[in-house]
Amino acid sequence: MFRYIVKRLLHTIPTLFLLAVGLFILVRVVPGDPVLAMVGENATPEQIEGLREQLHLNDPIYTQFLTWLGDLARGDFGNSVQLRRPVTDLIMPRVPVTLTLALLATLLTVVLAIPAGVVAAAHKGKAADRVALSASLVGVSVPSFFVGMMLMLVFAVNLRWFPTSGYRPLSEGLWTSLQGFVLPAITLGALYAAIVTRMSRTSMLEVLSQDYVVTAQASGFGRRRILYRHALKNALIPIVTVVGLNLGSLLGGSLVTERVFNLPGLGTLLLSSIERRDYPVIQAIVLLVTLTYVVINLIVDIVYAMLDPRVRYADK
Amino acid sequence: MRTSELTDPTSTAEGLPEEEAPPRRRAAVLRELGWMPLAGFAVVAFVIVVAALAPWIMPHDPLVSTSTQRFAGPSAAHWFGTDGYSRDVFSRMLLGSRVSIFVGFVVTATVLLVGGVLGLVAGYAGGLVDSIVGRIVDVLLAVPGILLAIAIVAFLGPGIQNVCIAISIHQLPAMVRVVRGATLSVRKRPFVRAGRAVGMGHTRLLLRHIGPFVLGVAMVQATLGFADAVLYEAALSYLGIGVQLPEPTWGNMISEAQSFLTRQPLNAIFPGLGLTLLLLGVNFLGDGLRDVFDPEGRYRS
Amino acid sequence: MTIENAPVPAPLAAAANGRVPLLEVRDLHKHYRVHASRWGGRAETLRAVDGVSLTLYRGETLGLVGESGCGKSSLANALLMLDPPTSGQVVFAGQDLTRMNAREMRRTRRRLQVVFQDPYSSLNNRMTVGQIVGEPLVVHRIGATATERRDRVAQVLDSVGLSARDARRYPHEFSGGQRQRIGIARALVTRPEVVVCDEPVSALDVSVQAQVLNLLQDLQEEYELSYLFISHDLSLVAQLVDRVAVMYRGTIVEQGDVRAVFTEPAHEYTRKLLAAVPGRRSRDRP
Amino acid sequence: MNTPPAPLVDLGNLRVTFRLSDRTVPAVRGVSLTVGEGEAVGILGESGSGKSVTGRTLLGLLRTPPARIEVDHLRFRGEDLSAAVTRPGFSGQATKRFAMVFQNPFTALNPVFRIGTTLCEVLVKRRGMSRADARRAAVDLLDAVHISDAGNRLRSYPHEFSGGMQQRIMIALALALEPEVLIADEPTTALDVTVQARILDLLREIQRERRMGMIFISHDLDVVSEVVSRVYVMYAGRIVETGPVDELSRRPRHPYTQGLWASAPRLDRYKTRLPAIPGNPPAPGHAPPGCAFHPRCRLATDICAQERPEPRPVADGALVACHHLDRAAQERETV
Repeated sequence: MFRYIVKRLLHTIPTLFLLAVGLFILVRVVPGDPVLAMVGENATPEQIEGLREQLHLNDPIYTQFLTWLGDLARGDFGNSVQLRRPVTDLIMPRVPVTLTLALLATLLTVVLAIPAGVVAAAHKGKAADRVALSASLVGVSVPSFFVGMMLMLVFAVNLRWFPTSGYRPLSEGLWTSLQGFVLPAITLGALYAAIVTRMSRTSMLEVLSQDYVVTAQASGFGRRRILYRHALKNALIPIVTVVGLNLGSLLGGSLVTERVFNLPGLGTLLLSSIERRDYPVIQAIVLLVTLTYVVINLIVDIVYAMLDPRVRYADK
Repeated sequence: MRTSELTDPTSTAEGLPEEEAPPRRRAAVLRELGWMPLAGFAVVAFVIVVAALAPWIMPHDPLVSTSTQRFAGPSAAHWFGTDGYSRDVFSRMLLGSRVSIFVGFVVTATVLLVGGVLGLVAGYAGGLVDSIVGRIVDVLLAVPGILLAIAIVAFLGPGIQNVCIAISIHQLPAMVRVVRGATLSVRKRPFVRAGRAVGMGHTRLLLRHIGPFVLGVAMVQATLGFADAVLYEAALSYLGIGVQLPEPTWGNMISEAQSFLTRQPLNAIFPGLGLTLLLLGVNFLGDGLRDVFDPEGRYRS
Repeated sequence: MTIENAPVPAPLAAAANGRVPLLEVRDLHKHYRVHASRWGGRAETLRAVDGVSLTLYRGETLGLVGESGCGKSSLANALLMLDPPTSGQVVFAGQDLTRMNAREMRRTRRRLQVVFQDPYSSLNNRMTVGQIVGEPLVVHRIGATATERRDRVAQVLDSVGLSARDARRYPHEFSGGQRQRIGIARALVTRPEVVVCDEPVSALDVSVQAQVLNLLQDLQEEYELSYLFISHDLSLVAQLVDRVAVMYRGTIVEQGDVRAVFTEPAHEYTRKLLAAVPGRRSRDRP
Repeated sequence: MNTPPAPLVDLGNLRVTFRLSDRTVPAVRGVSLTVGEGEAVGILGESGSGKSVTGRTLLGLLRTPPARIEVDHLRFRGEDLSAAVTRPGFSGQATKRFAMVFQNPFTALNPVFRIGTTLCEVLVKRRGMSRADARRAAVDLLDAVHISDAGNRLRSYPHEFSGGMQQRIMIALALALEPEVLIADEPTTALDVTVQARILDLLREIQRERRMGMIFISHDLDVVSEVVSRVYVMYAGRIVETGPVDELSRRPRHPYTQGLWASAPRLDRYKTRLPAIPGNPPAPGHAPPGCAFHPRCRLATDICAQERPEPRPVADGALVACHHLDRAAQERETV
């Protein structure tokens, strides 16, 4: 087990390294002079030169890269060009917002989508199955920002059940804070719930066609017991993987949702940084989210390996 | 097509023991698919025709004010009403559909070509080639969901060309994976071994025997990719980093309408419904294709 | 233990006298690296084929029997260069296949063919029977014109008991036994000298098995073939082969004239195999 | 002059039809069989003959629909189950009497449960044992199928066993239900010869010691004759011949059975041609009218194509369904 985890960890290092190289290069191949783009057309030569110094742009390219990597390793993402503050200070207060949103949406997915998929598979071809399938097909077809806007129109603007936008920190009370997250979480969760529903259904159907399900039948167990004890445990193994991986995609998706509801998360910071061409901030957010995603993948892989007792011989 | 093979899973699922299951007929497969893929195809075809004809069938100039009234509701002159600059929403939607369809086709074609070839070569050649392609795919997959597209656009700048590049790069790993997986599994099938034993060269094996089997799976992925491209273009434009105003796309129309959501929600609802309808159509079509080409869902990504 | 230091039974020595070796396998090894578990673990070497030497003489049928996992399929794949061996030689008509480049090997395949076990998945079911059987002709540029190739396909279909009309049909329209005939036709269309039959009838019903076995015997005469016949079924091997080699854990533990080996087995494992054949213990059929 | 006791299982004229999306497929077209107390019978047939469907029907494993089951009667120790067997949910009732061993032990055991869990679940839920009792009983069961170190092996997962061992576990699982009839569907087909021999020994031993009824389904007469005393030969969904295994193997009467025996390769004949039956067994739903075997039969006449032969009693309680029994017997003498 330990050896597996180490091996898996070692495998992610080159991936992360290549990604860092990619990000580093991207900034340098941006059309036009990035410094000019950052400081604006009206900057004085002194300002430009100062920024070049600050970004170590006058050093040889590999020194620049190594310096940058070294800073990253110490958790120093540099300074925001326009806001003249450490990137870390800008990012940190926004992490809880994005994380809360992603976790709430995941919760929604787990609570709704897995049972929906399992029930649909258990009643394949019947009404429940058709409803679940249609709902999930609609779910993957409606753009999430449109869903968010419609939810806002109905429940916030017309019914006034929830605030239209904005973020209230936990210090204002749990419920107040949560209220602001309800619509965004549903918005974000809808798409992933649709995906997980289909996935759970497929996984369950596959398991139900296995021989050991017939064995359970031949042992005289009832339908319920076969479904929820014998089949479900097998079906859950791939489902857990998908849910885990989706948590990562949710981090990406939340960037859009935050914009719809104007939540002060990483997404809104990313978009405003793009508008400002604040490359250090963009780099930092991409790296941070990616790192989180990679760590989640790692955990999912390990959990998967623990859930499945079958030993697989090297088929890779 | 697997449906004719003796071990057809759908028959056994219906309760016939495997060895006594008769082969399923192709006609039966088509009948079971029902109306959904057809309806999907009809919708997609309709939108494509509309997008192609947009400049000639637009009732008004979509870029300038053609009404005296801002935020007007639907009327005979302006079917979908007018927006904050009193422009005709219907005409703007017709013009916007061109962006969706254009991005959809360009991205799908690029990904199918580049990803298909990379996946086929990686899966067939194995070894070092496979490792290199695999590493690239790993790196691209390490960035979650839409963030990759956003990041690329962030550095390349907005505009329809960069949107296409960003979405193509985002979709590439999924296509490579799917095609590579299908190639690997077909390569292991006995008839390919039989081909090698007969003395066939790589080109013949790839083009005559492996390619056709992989193509079905790749087409399914491409259809889903089309939906994905339409969705991502809309999202990027909605976020303001895709296709820029004043050129209308369904995404930036929704974005523009959001500020005045309480005043005229229809300005967001029409393009939103347009997107939903198109995406539903593509997904219906993709589902149907998947049932035909990949009934066991082995190559879903 | 390999054949060189195994005691050579008298009938084998007699059989070898004055006969031409067509395919010789010399000290063949095929090793795979496997990992003990999904958790990584140390890679171990699996010696699937561990020093096998065999000789197939012109015009004979050599049987290779063994249980699953004994390495007989790995041996077949290795000697056909579908999965090249780790070490050793495969000498076919005086040439070492392991030293051939890809081009030479492909050309040689025309003379060294194979019939696979599974008649369902070994045929590409998107191609017509005519295309499947005719493809080796195209690959090896045999036959100047399409008509000439079509005639040759028709002729070989006829000799495996199918008709020229079947060339336009697809594999899924045929039963298992008929599909195996298509597989045999594909193997024979290039007029090979050696055909490796890898469990060719194990997927077929008993009543159909006999037809295919008889067909293989007829074709051996008609086309002057030499067979390497791989099977797990001892009764079947008894019925068909001249000499037999018994494989166990990657090595040949015993080989010789089939009647001699099966009536007076020298090796413990062969005795065990023979004793396990069902019906031997309780049956007294006439 | 007392009447013989009712047989353990008495199945009369079973018909099973599958309704697929585009057609209906008759898989079993009239099967009658009996199993006596402590008797082992075999069902012999090629692929598509309906032998597995027959076994699965008795266990209530067919889904209805798409399957439709009809019987004239099904009696278990005189108890009438005719109506129950045709309805969904029969497996609950069936598994009090029947248990099944399947062809492929590799896939028939749930991979995520330890085998102790699998065995104990049956013992607790179906036999009402306490957990502690179930554990002891599970150890006994593994002992009974000759798996050594049973106590520790209960903690292992299925994949940690070899194929032969997995089949032993499947047999133990079937025995856990204390069945009165064990249905074994090609239980050794997926195994090697040497392993097969040991599993057959085990099945015979268990069947005799426990005086269980057994229905052994196979395509191989040699395998069947190791275990059973009476054989039913099936062709295209019907029974064409039945009789004691010795009689049937020495004196097959139906041309199909004769052909099958003759075409099976044998260890005691070398380098010979086999007298093969021409043609192929029909796929389910494609059986020709009359006697389904007639297109492949060397004795067939016009009547064979038109009229279905009824099973007729011949010597020693054997039944044969053939229009040309006399000629078949004659020709056999001359072969």
